[in-house]
Amino acid sequence: MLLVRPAGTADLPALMRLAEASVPRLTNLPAHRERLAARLEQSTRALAAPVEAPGEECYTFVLEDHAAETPEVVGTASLRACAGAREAYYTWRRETLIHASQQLDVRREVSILSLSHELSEASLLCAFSLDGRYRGTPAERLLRRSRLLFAAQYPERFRAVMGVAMPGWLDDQHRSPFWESVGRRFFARDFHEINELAGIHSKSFIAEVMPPFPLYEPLLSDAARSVIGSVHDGHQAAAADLRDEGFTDSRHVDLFDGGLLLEAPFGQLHSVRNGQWHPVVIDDEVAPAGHAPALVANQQTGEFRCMLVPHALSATRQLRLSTACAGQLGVAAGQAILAVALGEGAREMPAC
Amino acid sequence: MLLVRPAGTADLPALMRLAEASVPRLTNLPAHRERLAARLEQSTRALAAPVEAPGEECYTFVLEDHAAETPEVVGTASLRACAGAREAYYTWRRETLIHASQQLDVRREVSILSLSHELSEASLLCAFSLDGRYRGTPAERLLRRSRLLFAAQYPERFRAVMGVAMPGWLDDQHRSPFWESVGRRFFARDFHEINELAGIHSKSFIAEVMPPFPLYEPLLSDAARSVIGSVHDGHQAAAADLRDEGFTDSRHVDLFDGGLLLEAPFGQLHSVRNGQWHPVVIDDEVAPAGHAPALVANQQTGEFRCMLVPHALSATRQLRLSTACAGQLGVAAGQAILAVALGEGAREMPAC
Amino acid sequence: MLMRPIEFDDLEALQAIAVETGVGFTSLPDNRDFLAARIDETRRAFEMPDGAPGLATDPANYFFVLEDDELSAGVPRAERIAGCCAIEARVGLDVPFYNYRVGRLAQSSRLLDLHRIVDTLFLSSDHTGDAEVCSLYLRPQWREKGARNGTLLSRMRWLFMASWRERFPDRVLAEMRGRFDDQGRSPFWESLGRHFFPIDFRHADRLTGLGQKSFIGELMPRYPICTALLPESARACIGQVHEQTRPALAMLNAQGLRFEGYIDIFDAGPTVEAYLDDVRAVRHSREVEAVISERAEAPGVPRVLASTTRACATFRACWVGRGPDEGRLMLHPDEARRLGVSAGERLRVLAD
Amino acid sequence: MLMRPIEFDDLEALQAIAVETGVGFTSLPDNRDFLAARIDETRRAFEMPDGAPGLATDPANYFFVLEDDELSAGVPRAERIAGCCAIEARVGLDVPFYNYRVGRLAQSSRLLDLHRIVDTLFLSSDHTGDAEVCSLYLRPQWREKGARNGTLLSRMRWLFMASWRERFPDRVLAEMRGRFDDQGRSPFWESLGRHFFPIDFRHADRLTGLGQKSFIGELMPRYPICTALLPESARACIGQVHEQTRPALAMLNAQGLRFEGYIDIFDAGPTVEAYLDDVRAVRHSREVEAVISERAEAPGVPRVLASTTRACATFRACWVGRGPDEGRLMLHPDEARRLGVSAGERLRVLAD
Repeated sequence: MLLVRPAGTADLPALMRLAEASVPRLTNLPAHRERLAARLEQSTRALAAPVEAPGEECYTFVLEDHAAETPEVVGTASLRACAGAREAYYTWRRETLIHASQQLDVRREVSILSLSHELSEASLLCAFSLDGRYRGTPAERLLRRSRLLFAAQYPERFRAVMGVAMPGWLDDQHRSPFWESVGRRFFARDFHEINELAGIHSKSFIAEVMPPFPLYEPLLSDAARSVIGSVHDGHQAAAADLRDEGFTDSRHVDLFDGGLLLEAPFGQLHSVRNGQWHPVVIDDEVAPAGHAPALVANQQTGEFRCMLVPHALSATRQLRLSTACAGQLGVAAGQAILAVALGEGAREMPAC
Repeated sequence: MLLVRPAGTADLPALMRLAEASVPRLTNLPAHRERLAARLEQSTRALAAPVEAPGEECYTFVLEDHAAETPEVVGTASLRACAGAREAYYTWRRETLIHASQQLDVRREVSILSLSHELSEASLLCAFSLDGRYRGTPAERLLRRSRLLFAAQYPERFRAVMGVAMPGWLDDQHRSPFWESVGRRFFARDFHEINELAGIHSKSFIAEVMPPFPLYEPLLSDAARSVIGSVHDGHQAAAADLRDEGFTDSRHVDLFDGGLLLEAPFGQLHSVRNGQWHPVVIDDEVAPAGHAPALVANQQTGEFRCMLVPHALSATRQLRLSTACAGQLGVAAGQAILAVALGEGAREMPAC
Repeated sequence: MLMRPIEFDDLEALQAIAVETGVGFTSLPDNRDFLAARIDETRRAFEMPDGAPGLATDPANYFFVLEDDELSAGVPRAERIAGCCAIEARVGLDVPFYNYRVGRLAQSSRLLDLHRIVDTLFLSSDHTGDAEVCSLYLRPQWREKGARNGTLLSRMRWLFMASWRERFPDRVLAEMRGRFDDQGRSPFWESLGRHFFPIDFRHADRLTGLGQKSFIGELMPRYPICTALLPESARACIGQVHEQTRPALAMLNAQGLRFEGYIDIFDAGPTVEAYLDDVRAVRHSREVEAVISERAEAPGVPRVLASTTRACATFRACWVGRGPDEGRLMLHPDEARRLGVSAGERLRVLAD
Repeated sequence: MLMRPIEFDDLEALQAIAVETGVGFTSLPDNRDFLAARIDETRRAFEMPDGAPGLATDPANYFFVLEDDELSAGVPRAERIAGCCAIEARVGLDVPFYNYRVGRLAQSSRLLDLHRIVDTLFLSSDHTGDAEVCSLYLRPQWREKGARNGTLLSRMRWLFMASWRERFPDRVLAEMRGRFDDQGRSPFWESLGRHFFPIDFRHADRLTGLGQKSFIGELMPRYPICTALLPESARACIGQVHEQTRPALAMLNAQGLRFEGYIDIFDAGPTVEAYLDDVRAVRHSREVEAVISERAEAPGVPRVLASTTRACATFRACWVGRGPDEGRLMLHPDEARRLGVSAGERLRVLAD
């Protein structure tokens, strides 16, 4: 049985393990004990606080597998209320300029990358890491989307636009051609070093070091140009899944590796649009086979729980949950639960 | 009876009259005989050509009132396939920068206006002018949307995004505070003069004269700042109608007067999404009273016609048209016609 | 009156000057620790042996005081110090040195029949590594006209630099206080800096004086600013000096320092600059041999500037009452004592 | 050898030079009409009376030729012209004068322990209104070393400017050809200009020579460009001269003209510049009285440059074999004839 719940300080060792296992290493999930401890504390505080508008909160969740005797944390994912709450969230924004000459009677399109703070205004899905054994299984979709079910219940805690930065393409030696051609010239550091610094410390050094002028794409190396807006091979499936969820490719790419940023108006996300409230009815006879899977989440902030269950509705549109599931979700018969039926591509159904 | 049809060279006097009557004068509808004649010719040519991808075409339509013995042209509107087909289409794009200081422990949001060519990629609704007697009547919606019914039938002729520039706020003396604070400093011309030059000639002078750097809004006069993204009083109703149609406020404002630009993904426009094909059935018994109004358009490029008729469907979803209407539309019983039912705010129904 | 390097025992006097000059004199904040550190730093610079490695590349500050050595022996040391001045050997190596550079860009449009130059302020660190003459202050009781103490303070620095040429780079600059209005406000700051810095002018100025400048890089507008967009009151400050700074400017201009388009980012006061070898006092001063004779009238009018050349750390300069003759300068024994020279030593002198 | 203003009858010779210099010499295109217009323009400049209005503000081109007046009378005029040179009194008034300025911006980050200067190319017209020395060419058959014809061509311009000082502005510059590779390509152009201009280097250069420069404003990258993003081969060209241009650069450096960070936008060759009054030949040349005497050996070695001061339109300059003595310069009657001076006339002379 798989379960998503808010992370607590006790999850620190598991988070360290997951951070170290990420491929590629994630800027926003540094394998740095104090930093992760602070994040866990921040998340717990945010869940307990009566938040009325998105601010510096960052909510961290973990995925627990209850198959073994003691539940095991096998994944984590975070949701930042506001990408640029304190400091600007920098991206490159791709723009096309038209250079036309009457004298020569020509018209040329010139692509540029402009430093942008625009996504500072968005909420951010980030720090997703899943134990290798669970990749490609329904666990991945559960962990990824559980955050959206949380957000769907507390729109006042989030922004009108939600973004996700996909790790960009790296070569066999884990080098980023985009970094080699752009970032290295200004930051004088290796890609991984800067990624770590940005993850552990403030990113204010970006403003200190990057000139504010746009880059002309034609002046970049071919290798760098070819990976602008790319997605790391290990994250292609994730990108596809997010597009399914309603995310679209934005004009923005990551400042360091040129990776694609996906974005979506909050209200247009599948999980937000199609979530339905159902009263719970306990029914241990539900067979997964007969039903499409659904994500379900309870209504409690601090004790938030999200699971994947058969989308078994009674004739009066009550959600039929097994005793075990209801127990894990902390809901009793008659209480309301938020459910989102998963569409295509969600064939596999875990036992619950 | 009101009818929209493609404009021809014979409509030149009417166009001159409408151009002169626009309040405020429109950049894209200069009261300049040669320029308008060229536009009519360009439109006719575009309609006759087998266009496969949007280019330099600009389609011009007129609204005819057939109430009098000889039909009278009482309005015009155009649709540009590509805003920046030859030269860049310049706008100011509003952006927010975050200036944060660790030293002083502050975070400030700073608004800037960046010169942008982004809307060069969009199709553009433009040059809308309607005889004063018809303003606020259903004729206005007919003329405005007829272009969308045309576009809905020929998506290959248009871009994926459609934009409209709303004239910006002017004071009692028809002066633009935005122009006084920004444009005049660079162009050394009156607002109306530059508007006319831009309408009649190429706009390449913009690249020649405007420095490429963003403007910091805090450095502009209060009067100028207050009208960034504004809509001229005489065009508020139009803006509301366009929002009804699916347009949303963009981040872009007009280069000269700071007026708002509306934009919409082509496929999300009401007229594009909700258009339905119906076979025509001739029925002179249709009473307007019993039916919501609908825009209907025939399937012919060069002989394109669009009218407002009662949305009277038969049990088999045939559209019931009077002999007169069918005649004007150039359709016979059994032929298909595109119809879009108008929603709220379209109470008034002209006789047909 | 005697010019010499500052010593540790001058700390009292230095602090008295800091109190006296107040906030307007940013390089001398009233902060005992800061001032003590400053003396420590400058002593190290003076005591670096000629030919030491780093002499031609490292930052170094040479701080001088003007001592009234004609006061009776009973006057405390702190009350004998009449003024001070300094040379920063290389600016911008420790903390960034920012200026605005007023750049010009031709804007030319045949259609508009417009051909003009747009002035634009570019944030710049072009002077990084240049020398700066600074921190000049003469206490009011020593300002009587005939004594020429102000000229002594200003001009002796050129002799010092000429004698220890290898310690200085090719270019030298001086920053001049900008124009203020009757209420003591800087119109330039009111129109520009105020919008970006959440502190007042004096505070900003004080932090800069203390070398705490990171807020500038963090909060400064990073895009160039067209002066055409600034109000006339601010434009009128660009490159203009404070009323009281005119004599200092005239003195530097007479030496060949010129305004080359660089201004202070806060008050728009001009930077004047020159190649050190082109400075008149450097070009025209020359070395002569000291001859000591009772026959010289003592002390004589302040006519010719004489300075020692033997050791940097024991540098002395003062006025003498007569010019050199055929490679020799006659000194009265009192003058020789003041300069600490014995017969036959080389002096560098500059006649008016 | 005699320097004098060009005349209409020199058109044949000028065109021969244009053919000989080929495409590398952009200010002299092989175009008879253009050259005739150029002579016409320069004659008007020479013939403007001293004190005429506009003399100190209008553009004007002073074009000189070097005539071999020792050839036998039978040699056609076109074959007597050994070279040419020119002074543009004020650049950029008719058509924009563009350069890149290499600006420096400090980038400093405590966190990254990074403190460096980023060089950036800014499009600039800072030299608008300055004088330019240009169009210097010496035909191969007159290049024998001892004759010093190249020096005469280069240096006589300073004497001309010193004598008609009111016709010239404060600053003067010279543009130097940039570095090319063994295949005659400019690495700077290959890395930068090529991406923006749909023409080759020679074509761009030729258009510039003809004054048809609007394509530059239309197609140039308008945003500043960080040199760190350019390949090493392009960076290595910045401010560097063509192998063959070194002697010319050395000659200008010796006069005090310096590279101040401005480079050519196509080939990155340096602009060298100075304040006219600081130029050595201007500072050190002086007026003397002509004394004509058969006793002077004729023609003597080219030792001292002498030029006339009476009328601009009849200006002459040549080498004479001896220096002035106490305000007088002795001329052999042949030399006096060459200069067209009679005894007692004022000459401006410059000894080496």
